[in-house]
Amino acid sequence: MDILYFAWVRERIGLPRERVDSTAATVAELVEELRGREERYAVAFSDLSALRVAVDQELTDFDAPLAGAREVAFFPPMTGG
Amino acid sequence: MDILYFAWVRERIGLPRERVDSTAATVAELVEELRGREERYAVAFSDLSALRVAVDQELTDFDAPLAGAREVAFFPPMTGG
Amino acid sequence: MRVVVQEEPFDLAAETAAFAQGEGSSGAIVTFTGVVRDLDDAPLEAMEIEHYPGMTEKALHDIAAQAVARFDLQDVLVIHRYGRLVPGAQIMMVATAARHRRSAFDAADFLMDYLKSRAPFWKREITAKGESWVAAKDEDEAALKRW
Amino acid sequence: MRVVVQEEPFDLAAETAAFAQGEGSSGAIVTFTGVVRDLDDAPLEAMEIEHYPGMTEKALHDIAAQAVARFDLQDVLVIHRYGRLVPGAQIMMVATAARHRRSAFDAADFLMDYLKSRAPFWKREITAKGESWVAAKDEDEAALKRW
Repeated sequence: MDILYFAWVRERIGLPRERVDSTAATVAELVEELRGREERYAVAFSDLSALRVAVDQELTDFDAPLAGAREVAFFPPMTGG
Repeated sequence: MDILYFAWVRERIGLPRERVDSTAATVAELVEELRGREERYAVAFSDLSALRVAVDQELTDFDAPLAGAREVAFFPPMTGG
Repeated sequence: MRVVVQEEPFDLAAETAAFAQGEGSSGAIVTFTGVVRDLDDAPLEAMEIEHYPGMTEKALHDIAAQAVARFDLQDVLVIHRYGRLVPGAQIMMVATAARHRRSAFDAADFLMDYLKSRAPFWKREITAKGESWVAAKDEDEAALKRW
Repeated sequence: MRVVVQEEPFDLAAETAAFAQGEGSSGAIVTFTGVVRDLDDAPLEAMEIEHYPGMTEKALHDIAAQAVARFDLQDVLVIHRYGRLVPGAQIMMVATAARHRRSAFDAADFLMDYLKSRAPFWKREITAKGESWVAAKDEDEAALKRW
């Protein structure tokens, strides 16, 4: 599955996207796996209330299931317009 | 003083403007004078709630004073925009 | 601030470009354009707009100045036509520029409410069945109470 | 319905004219244009807008379609830029066409609220003092509850 990072999440993790093999059943489980990897992930994911997530380019919640998902993106609240 | 009529008030009275010598102290008194002239005036001014008035090009009320007024206009509620 | 009352068509593109051009320091620009459209129940041949020369210009200036003061606008444009207009023709436009989005939107909305009930224009609709003056709606008068 | 996501500037005048041209049957056309402006406390050198290619287009289409259905629009246009923009540059525009004024205004307002918090764009402000990501405001999220 592809994991994408945008804005300051991208900057803290240090890359815009990466390929991850994961058996996480939900976004929250995936976040737990990522947090356990390295300090920069733990920092980026330290406060989930400051983050938003999209699964296959649809905004969703951290308890969303990942079955069949091809692309998960993490980013701060959007500031368009 | 010049009296101007617009929209259906103009049509009912049959002219767009006329010069009137009047000693009316208020718009309401002027309306009474005009009503007394001819049937077409009585018809045009039969329902004041359907009319608006401007004195010297400022919207005002029927009890507005006419001292010094040069131009009084009667018309239906406006439909701009 | 610019207020125009004219019989001729106006150039929406050129007016919009010129307005936006002068407003580099604003964050938000809103335009509203009114277009003559067919009636709900019958095709319209034309709309004729009568106005009160002299008072119209004063009323529009006054309404525009109120909008600038009330919504802290950086600029405002009001164009309103009179005379005979056919369906599809542009009747009028307003443009507002402000630092913040809410001000620009509210000011345009305010201008439209006031133009509708406080500027001396009267619309007459001409259809195959006849002609009639457009009646003011109670809701238009009520809309002014929002401000 | 037209949705455009691009790095290049757009031509506000031409877009507005083309949109209005296609909308002879609408009574009301509203446009909103967002312009990069200086900050309240410091001159801005540039604003950089990052986005999520693929999701951005889908989100904008979805928001535009919601606006059409909800406000009975006859047409809608959304243009949003990304990349590096300098003060005075136009960031985005929306245009709405409806038979009635209220629908056109409300739809433009709705689109802006949703673009602000639901389209995947992130703004970064660059000043002489440094760079920082623009933080989302609680009021922007709260604004969605109006609809």
